[in-house]
Amino acid sequence: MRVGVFICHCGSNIAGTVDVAKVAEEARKMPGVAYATAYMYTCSEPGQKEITDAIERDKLDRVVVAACSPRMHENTFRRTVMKAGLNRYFFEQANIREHVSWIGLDKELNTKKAIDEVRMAVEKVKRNKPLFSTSFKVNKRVLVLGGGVAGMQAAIDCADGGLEVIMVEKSPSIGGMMARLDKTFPTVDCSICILGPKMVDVAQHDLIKLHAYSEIAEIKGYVGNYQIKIRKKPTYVDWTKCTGCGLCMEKCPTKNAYDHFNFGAAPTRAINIPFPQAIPKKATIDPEFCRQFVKGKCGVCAKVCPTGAINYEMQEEIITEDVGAIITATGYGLMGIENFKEYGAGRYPDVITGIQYERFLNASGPTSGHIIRPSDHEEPKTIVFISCVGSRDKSLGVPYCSNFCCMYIAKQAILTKDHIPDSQSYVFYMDIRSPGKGYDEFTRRAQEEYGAKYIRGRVSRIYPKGKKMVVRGADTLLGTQVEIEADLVVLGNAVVSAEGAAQMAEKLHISYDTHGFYVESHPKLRPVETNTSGVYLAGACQGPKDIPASVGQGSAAAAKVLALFSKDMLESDPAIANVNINTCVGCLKCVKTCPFQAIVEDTLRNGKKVAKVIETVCAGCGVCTSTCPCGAIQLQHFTDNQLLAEVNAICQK
Amino acid sequence: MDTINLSEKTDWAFIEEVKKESGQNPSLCYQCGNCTGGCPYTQYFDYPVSVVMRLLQSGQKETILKSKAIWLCATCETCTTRCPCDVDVANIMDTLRIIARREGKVAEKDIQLFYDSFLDSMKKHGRIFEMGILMGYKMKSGHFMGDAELGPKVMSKGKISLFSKSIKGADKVAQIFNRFQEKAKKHG
Amino acid sequence: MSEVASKELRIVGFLCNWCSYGGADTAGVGRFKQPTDLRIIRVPCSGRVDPMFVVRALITGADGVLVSGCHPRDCHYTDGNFYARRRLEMLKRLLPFLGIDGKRFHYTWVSASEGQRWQQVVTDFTKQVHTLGPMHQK
Amino acid sequence: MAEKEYAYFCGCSLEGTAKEYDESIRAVMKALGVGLVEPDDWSCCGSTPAHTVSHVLAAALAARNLSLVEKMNKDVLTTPCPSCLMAFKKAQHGMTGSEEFKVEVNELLDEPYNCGVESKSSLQIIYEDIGLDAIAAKVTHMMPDLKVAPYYGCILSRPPEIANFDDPENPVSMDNVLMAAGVEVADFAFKLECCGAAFGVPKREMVNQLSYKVLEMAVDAGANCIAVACPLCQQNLDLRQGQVNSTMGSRFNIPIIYFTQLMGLAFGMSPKELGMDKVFVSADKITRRITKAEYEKIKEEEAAAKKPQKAKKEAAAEETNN
Repeated sequence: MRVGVFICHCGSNIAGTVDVAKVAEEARKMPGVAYATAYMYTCSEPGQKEITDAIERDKLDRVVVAACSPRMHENTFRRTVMKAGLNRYFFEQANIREHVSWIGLDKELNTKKAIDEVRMAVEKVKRNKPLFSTSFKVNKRVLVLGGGVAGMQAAIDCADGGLEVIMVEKSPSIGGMMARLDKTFPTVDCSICILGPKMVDVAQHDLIKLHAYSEIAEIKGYVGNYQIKIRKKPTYVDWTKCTGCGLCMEKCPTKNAYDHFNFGAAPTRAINIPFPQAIPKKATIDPEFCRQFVKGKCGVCAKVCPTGAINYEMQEEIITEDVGAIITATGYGLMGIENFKEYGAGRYPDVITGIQYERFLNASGPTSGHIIRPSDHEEPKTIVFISCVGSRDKSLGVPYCSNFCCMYIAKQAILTKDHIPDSQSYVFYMDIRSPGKGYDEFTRRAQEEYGAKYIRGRVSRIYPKGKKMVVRGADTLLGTQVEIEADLVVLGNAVVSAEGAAQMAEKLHISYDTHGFYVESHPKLRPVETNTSGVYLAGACQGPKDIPASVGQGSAAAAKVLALFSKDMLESDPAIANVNINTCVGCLKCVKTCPFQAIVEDTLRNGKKVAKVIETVCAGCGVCTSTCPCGAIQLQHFTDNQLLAEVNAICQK
Repeated sequence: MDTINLSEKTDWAFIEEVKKESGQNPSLCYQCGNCTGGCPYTQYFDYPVSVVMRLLQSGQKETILKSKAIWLCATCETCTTRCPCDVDVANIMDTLRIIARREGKVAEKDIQLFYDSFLDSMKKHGRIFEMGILMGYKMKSGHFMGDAELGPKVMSKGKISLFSKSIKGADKVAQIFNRFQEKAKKHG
Repeated sequence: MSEVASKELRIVGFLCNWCSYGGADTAGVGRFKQPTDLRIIRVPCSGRVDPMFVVRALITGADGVLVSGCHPRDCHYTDGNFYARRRLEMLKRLLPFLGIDGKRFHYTWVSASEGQRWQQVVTDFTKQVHTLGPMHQK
Repeated sequence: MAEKEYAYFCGCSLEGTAKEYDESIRAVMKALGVGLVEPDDWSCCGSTPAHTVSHVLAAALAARNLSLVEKMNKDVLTTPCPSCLMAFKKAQHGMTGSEEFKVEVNELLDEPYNCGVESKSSLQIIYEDIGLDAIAAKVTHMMPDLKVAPYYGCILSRPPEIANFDDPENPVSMDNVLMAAGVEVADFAFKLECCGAAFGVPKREMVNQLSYKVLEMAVDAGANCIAVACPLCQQNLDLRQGQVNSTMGSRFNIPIIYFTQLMGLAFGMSPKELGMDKVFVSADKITRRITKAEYEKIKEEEAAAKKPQKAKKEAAAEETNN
């Protein structure tokens, strides 16, 4: 066996704190190593040529690269060795950057550790077997989770590319947060005017099938072949009959139902269509408030509905869709303001959230576009906006910036002046974060042209005094305490992950961070991919994001799916479990433990019962291998032999 | 205002001293001003709390220790409660008072005198003897007439005793003070 | 060998590829400094870790073994880490019967984004193993 | 025999200027079946002044008392005074949080303190251990003229990590206790705003200005009485109310009453027993009492008078809807 070892300097990233020459020198002494060298950038073209040349020149049959994390470049080097004619599994990568040079301060200890890492990789690669992929057919349909602007963009791009799209939206209408906005920054475009056409595209596209008011019940399968169970929640209205005339809503006697679309800015009816441009424009009954459900009698909507669409007996329905890829665009949530007792939020009606204010500004909102103070419905003249309400607040577990509050507050200050010319807006801020194109100019305009007074400091307390709300905070530039007697206070409350984000991630087998935002494959270079192949991200489910960024990601995710589906067949990962029928005793413990039901019972021609792996279903976790009492089932590339060789390389040196 | 030469006038040792004695990290403060906004005493301070924090971050020892602000803080804990960075600001103010006292740089002499009378009474009697404190303070501060109108009011309700009364273990309490002073001397 | 180097102990880590190995990478990218005693073996899932690997390591030369996987319910393979938890908990209880201090073995969960947590886990466990001292005469 | 028994630390103020707080707490606790046992020969908690000298000294002065409680085999100490409470809680927090600190503190003490005592305010004991139902059951009298602003002071529930009681921004325990005692409570925004604390002697004007804000807000809230739980707050708002008026040109005449005094009045106790004569701004005019039965009868009559009006209104509303 002739192993070649290539140590990467990675510029000074590795060579700065690891003596790479010493590592190469020690590698040369390891049994089976025929060649070892150190190179500046092994992943560069000349660096890779160094490998292919050495394979040819020194007749190498195994390769170890000691460099960055295999999560970074394993595929690069596997392709390199393939080019030189080796099986791509005759390669191992030792991680001496993320796990060594970047975390250890002592060069001597780092070097010693790097040598160990190389020894482990050498011992493992010597036991590697050639593995070969098989091909399987791809189901070229894509599931889009969430009908906000990111999901809609992804769906339209996929469908325009000829793919069949299944869109699942949990609320009664698509449109997401953007449909609630009055205007968008920095252009002050009417939000629904630019979103509406996209919503219609989604509704009318031949290739897009929309399941509104639906949730994901179960996801099974793997890239190319997913089986999705969708739970269609009961709307208590037969949507095939509902024409969206709105008569039911007009006549509904329950006027205090919580309005989810308006974030409770004003109450709505128990049967309602969320907004005029809703798609689908169909009514839904909220059983939490509907008298028919709460008191057992009413039936007004059933009486007035001209098409007889009301059905109080409706049950949820589970339907199944098969797809080959999933785009997750489940959006974000907003932090509840009841955390802010010092602001009296939730107790004082004239302390509201940014999105509630947006609904007041909106012509199709609960006040038809008139700004009012909720307590007495009078027009406010002094309005205070507070940014970073919960954001950048470690004490509340939200250390991050919510990304777009600075911008929407500037927009709302501008719109306030348009609505009420004799009004005065104040904005409390810590830093103005406006790095987008035309953004900083926009926040300047709010101050220079619209006269919004920006106060650098946080608000500490809000309390009522007569009809006013006294806002007490600091102006740190003046270096003192300031007070404003406001008519209305608008809180820019923090962006948090969507409700149920963690549970959804668990269904999708993708990772999420401590705040519930989904984790991309690489923060810079793989921003819309996840570590689960076939599952992609778009929009604010990955982190707070404004509209252009969300739309960009929607298109990016669609491009990824189109690229994936450009082939009819996909190659399977050959690192799956394999049964040795000679040693298998047929206890079938593996069948019970396999998380994917990928192992079944099989009877050999001689009548012996053994376990059998279904290759396309096995995901390669290796739970079976550590379950098997006789070592008969082995996960390829991570066999007992290979892993113990690594253990020995550390413990028995 | 003077230019502060930060290369020369940053007292790094002082920052470390406060860090150690308070257990708080001043670098966590991002100067949002919430403490200043909520502080009931801002209008009486020469430097608002957030400025004290900033002075601390920049190691401006003299300015801080000579400030009135640290003595006018009543430890109402509003700043600590609301700090988004989880800094125990009141504890830092407390620590700054301790250091100012230790270095003999107290800017608010009356407040120190009042506290001293309080501690004297405690050391002498084991408990607080309100009349004693008041008289002690008046003698030391020279503010004889302050609150003079309240005296008769309080007397009439039988609320304040003219005569001191010590607890049995008053010497034990004095011992605590003595041991503390000995230890402080030993460690310089 | 320098004095510092001779003080280093042998700690073997089994890390699942999707969460903890990624978490260790994240810690590296963030330059979160850690003790250098740990040597990491990458496995697809913590459910792949056979308790025998741990025992073998401890008997043949390791002073401590650390296993880290995805947080419960966040497993890339649905519930591989539940199998891991069951087995490793059992192992922890059995180690004393083999004459091995249970504190030499630790299993935990670190996600790919938790670089700082990984730093803490490594630092704490290394400290713990160092208080126990070397297990083998070298 | 008392159903529950606590170690009780009244603190120096309650022996002097806040006698009525002590008297009313003892009376109310007795009525509620709670026994209070004072540690023998307790000493001053150290309060704010000790904290300007050293954290260790301050903790030691507090811990001397906690160690006395330990010797009594009690694990909960209750004190009515928030300042004493904070001194004990900070000592406990520091000593349990750091072994080094604990050693330093114990070096100053004759009898080491082993951190086995939890300190709770008397309000917390009444709210959590005794409970609202037990309070309501004891009520015999109502005070129909009374509307109270509950004033907690700065440190009963703050900082939350140390106080570990009620809400640090909008506490409700005293509100609920008073309501259980049948007292009408105003929605008061300055429950926690500082009254000027211990600066009354050296910084009189500052305290008067701060107290003014509290008094003003209480009057704005429609209250005719402020309920307090702190001897220092009481002193600043009551004894110094005349000073406030002369400094600020105001004409406040609002009684400042300990919440336990109000409880006692609702329990039918005599004003004398509760030390009602010891406050400076008299509460006699607003604490007119009638029996519960009388009160309920009046309410019934009022409701009966309103009914026809209400029915008419509803009918009118129904019509406009259709």
